[in-house]
Amino acid sequence: MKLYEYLAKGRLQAHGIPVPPGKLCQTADEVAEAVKEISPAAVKAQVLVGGRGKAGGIKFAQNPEEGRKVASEILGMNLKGYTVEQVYVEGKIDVEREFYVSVTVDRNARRPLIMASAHGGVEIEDVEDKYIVRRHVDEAFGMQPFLARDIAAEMGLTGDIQKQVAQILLKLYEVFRTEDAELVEINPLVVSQGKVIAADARLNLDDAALFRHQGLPEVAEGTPLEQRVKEIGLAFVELDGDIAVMANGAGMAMATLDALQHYGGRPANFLDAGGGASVEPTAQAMGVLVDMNPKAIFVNIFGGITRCDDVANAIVQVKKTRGIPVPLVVRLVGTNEQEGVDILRREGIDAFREMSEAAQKAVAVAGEGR
Amino acid sequence: MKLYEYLAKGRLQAHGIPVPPGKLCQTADEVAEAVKEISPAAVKAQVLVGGRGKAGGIKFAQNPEEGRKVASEILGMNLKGYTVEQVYVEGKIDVEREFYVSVTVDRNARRPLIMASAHGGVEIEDVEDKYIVRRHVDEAFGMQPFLARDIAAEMGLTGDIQKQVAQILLKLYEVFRTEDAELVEINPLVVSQGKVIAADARLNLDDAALFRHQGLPEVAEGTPLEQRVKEIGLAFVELDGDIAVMANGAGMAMATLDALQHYGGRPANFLDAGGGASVEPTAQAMGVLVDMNPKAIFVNIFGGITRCDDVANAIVQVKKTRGIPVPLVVRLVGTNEQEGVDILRREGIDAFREMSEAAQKAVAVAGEGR
Amino acid sequence: MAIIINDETRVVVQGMTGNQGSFHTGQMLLYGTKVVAGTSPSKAGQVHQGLPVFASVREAVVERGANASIIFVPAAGAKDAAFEAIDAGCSVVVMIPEHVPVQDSILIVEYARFKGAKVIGPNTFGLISPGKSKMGIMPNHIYKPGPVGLVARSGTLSYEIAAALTNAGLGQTTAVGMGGDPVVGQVFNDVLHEFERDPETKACVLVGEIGGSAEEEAAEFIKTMTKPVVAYLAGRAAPPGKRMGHAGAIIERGRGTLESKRMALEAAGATVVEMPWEVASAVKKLLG
Amino acid sequence: MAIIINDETRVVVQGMTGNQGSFHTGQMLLYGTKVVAGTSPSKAGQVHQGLPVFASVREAVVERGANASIIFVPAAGAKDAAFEAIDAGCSVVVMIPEHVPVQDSILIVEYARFKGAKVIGPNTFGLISPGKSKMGIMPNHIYKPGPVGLVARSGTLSYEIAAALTNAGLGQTTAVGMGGDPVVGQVFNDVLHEFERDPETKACVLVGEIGGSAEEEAAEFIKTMTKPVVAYLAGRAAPPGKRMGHAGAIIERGRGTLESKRMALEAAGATVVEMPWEVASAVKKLLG
Repeated sequence: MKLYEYLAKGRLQAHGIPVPPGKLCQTADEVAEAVKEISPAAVKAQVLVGGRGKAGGIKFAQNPEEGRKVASEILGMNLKGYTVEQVYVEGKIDVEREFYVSVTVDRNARRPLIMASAHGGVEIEDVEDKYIVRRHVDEAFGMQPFLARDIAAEMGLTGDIQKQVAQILLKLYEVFRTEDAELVEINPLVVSQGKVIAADARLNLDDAALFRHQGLPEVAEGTPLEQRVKEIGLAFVELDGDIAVMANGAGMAMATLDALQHYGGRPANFLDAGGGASVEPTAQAMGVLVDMNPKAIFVNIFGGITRCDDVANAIVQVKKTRGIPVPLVVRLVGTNEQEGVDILRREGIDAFREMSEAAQKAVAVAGEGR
Repeated sequence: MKLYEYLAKGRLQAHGIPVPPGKLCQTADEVAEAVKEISPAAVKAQVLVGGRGKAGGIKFAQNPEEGRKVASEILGMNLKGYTVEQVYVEGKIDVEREFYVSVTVDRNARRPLIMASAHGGVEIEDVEDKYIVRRHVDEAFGMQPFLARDIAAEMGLTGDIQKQVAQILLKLYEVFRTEDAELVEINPLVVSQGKVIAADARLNLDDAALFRHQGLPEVAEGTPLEQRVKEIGLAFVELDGDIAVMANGAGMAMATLDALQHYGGRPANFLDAGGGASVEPTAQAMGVLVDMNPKAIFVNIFGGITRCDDVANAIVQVKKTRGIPVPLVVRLVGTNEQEGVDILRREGIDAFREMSEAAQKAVAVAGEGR
Repeated sequence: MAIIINDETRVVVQGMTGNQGSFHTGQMLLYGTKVVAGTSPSKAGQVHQGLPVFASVREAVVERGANASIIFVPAAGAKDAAFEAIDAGCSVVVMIPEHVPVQDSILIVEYARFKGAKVIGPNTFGLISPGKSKMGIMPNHIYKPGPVGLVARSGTLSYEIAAALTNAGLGQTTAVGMGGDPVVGQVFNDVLHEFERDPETKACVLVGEIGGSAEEEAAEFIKTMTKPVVAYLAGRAAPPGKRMGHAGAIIERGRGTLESKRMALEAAGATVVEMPWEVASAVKKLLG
Repeated sequence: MAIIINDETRVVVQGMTGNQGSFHTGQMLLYGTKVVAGTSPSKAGQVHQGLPVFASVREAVVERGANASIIFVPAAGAKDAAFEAIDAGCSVVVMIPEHVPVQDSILIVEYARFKGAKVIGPNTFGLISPGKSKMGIMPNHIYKPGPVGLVARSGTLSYEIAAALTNAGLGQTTAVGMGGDPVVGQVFNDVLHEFERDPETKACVLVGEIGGSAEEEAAEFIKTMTKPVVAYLAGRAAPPGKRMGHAGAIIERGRGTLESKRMALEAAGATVVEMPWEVASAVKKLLG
């Protein structure tokens, strides 16, 4: 789960990392009120997209009137697909230097990775490799002060700024650990009047660990349809094609998309119906596919733990209760294959054995419907 | 540093371990007041010795009058050499079962060791080995819930009591770690009306780690003389013999005591004058030895980092400023040996080269003085 | 021969009395796996699936000689379960649960390294040495003994490929599920090392997907391998920034793309096929 | 030959610019130790004792090929210093400071094991392979090369014995200070293992003391040794419950007594002498 900037900064501050004073506001009046105390202020759209500044989501205000004005411009605006409902009014800071610091998980090393650079303020991908310091941490033993010192020194920092950055690195790692983060990033970490302070922050929490962190406000991610399928408990990603897809297993679902593309089709979605899903969730997932109003639906099942007869019954249930008004291609092999095939055949649905043939067929029928 | 019972229990409670309600009192009036709220109460002498109960240091009170009475009996009493200055008034608990749990450092395994037994209430040394559960913890990874469960089960506990003890074990380890303890022990850990609760507790902190734990009240340990030498910064232990001893290095000091004993002498103290002590502290230490009014003083120096001339000068300084009114035997070899020997000789003091001869001589002159 | 598990593997099932644990214990027993005990702190002392239920893995090790564990407990308890198994001396720990917090996985993997144990997963379908032992949730009937070593991130996709191999007469020495999470105990690299050393394995199949760079890392080792490797990679149709079901299957900041993996593997001498149904014939061709 | 350190040991001194660090760096250089650099975060870039001062051990390893570290920083910073040295790849870390918190020592020893480094101490006088390398604070003149391996808990007492050996014509392969703390990196056992493997060591001297049971543990190994061992144990006059200078030298709860150590060592075949001045002649007798 990605946290809004104001929440991320709140967590950093709780761990002792300096951040500018700020206040969350929902209305232009609240912003005007906030700017009375915080001035000059930056008024920042709270949406989970990068590049807010360039897109007009960050504006400045010297006084309450200006605050009201820029707030009314930002609140309600559409920023890369998201409607701005909240702004964060934050003390504008004089920036002398901009650094980059982050902690994330290095999948290969299977350890936390600290990245830092004295060239901050741009996306880290755009920083030359030689300007990035990368160091791992042994998680059981934790981050040690020497490592923070080392990193700050390797960034090329000296004196008091080096010390402040080293302190912040220690605390940043603490945030990473105690908040169960996948990523915590301060970019830019700025020097302002001799003090090092977090001007922007990203904090992505590990969804799998949210049970340890109660009381966080829900942040809705994904399209409305993605949010709906998430509630069923299945993995679903909306794509821009026209063939709706269901498969069992994440790898199998990806391979199914690949197969459609291979034959010239365009998948409308990724849907992992689960490694051993039973009739009810499978039927619900089928319902979502129908709602997408695709040119065709392609169901690709290798029955291992998943039983082919369960899948067949789910399809039949959807067909009978609400209808499947688009061409349906089913590939069904594995556990209880014959039972499944028979169930479908009674409803006039033919099932394929070979994934390749089925994918070709799905592309063909979608083409007819175009 | 050993903590008084009331302090130890305060730390346990801060980590979530149940303890009886209690109040620290200095006067009989305070005790009477406390017993109004806590009744029936145990009034417990706060001294750092075991076996308080048998020695009359723990008494019970049903009402304020009884509280006043037993308090006036305990306060001021001498308990194994310590004067009781404070008592802890604590809710008396009905004891159904008594367990033992502790965390300490296993020097050989170089890891924390958890010991637990369902046979508590007596010193753990008196419990048969087969009734003691011993398990180590990998400190970097910390104590895991399964281990607490395992230990509680191996203690022979079941059901809710097992669960409560497992919880307490997890918290006990937390106390051990966060308080930098050498030993944390609950004995007895009792079952009272279905609840598991710490009836007595020991918490010995690591002196070397006290810099991480500011604000703890000073607990004076050792004899007055030991406390005085501790302030000079030297290691000193009072013994019951009559030959005062100074040597450099802890092992050397021990060996010196052994040598005296070997020849039939009785050392009056252990004193490590340090591996590289200079004139001033050495002179101070000599002063302490003189104050002990022994039958003889034996100085045994192998000069490595320690310089023999420094030691000789320290001896001469004490001799000149305050006098050394008892026989003095010096063994002096190593760095700047000749200079040291010459300095002493000018003051009429002969120095030995061989430790064995010097020890024999010290025993002999002490015998003459008897 | 086989890798990691064989007919001397004695399995304790952590969380045996739950639905999933219970069902798959039955399946493993049917397959012939030497399941020797289960654990459940609340059902200790009972008998389940004809096996003793202990309160702890330690007891299963002491009483029944267990040397490997398979974990079916909920994700929140997975770390404790894995530590328990490793601490008790299990040399192989298979972690079926998905949604294990990634920082728990990091600590599990570090502890396993510290203690010299092998962790498979989490979020794995397990592993199987056909005809010898199965520790996992894969269907029993699709594997048979033979010369192919199979390692995959994903379950069903690997079943598809295993079944195709079997149908083509190509049995397997061992099929290993690496797991779909960003941090797992055994990566392609580790498993390929074992296959390279295993005298019965004649060819390897690697089933990868987008995300991370375990495939690129594997390519480094494949360069030095004497045995042929066929790879299939899923996710070429996946857009960047979207998690494709697995927590680990995501192209982020331009890393973890299929193209980078394909190029690395081909440069290392592996045969990379376009579609899953092309794997079996590619293996057949390489084995001659 | 020698154990742990030799003339290929390249030493970085952590805390070189402090009083103690500075003095002993000079002494080590005088002895011929290949000291290659020092560290001090606040004096990086300076030259001290003719050596470069770096901000980090890492730099000393990269720039000057350091492979061992000796630590002279205050006790409160000892853990960080030790972790830094181990992390930077030093395979030998000598910890001079006393009063290191015992839980820091536990973590240091655990980290060293994790990374395959050897920690000597804390609260040690260091170690010396006479004629080759000295990492420690012992006087330079009392050792000479020869066939005796010496391992001791305590500094001055071991100097006394080393000097007596040298005077008796018995030089040393290596003399190792185990350290006087309850938890130290290398115990008698570890060091005796190395002496047993070292072809030039013909006899071992163990200088122990009351407290703990490292001597008893060593006895278990001595049983299997081919080389003779002479032991002297300090503390027979020490009463229970009192710390004799060293944090580790205490008889507590009836454990760590001299008698238990003597009996264990004698049962293992070691020659246990009564007084320190008897060591040299006992060794001489055993070497024939």
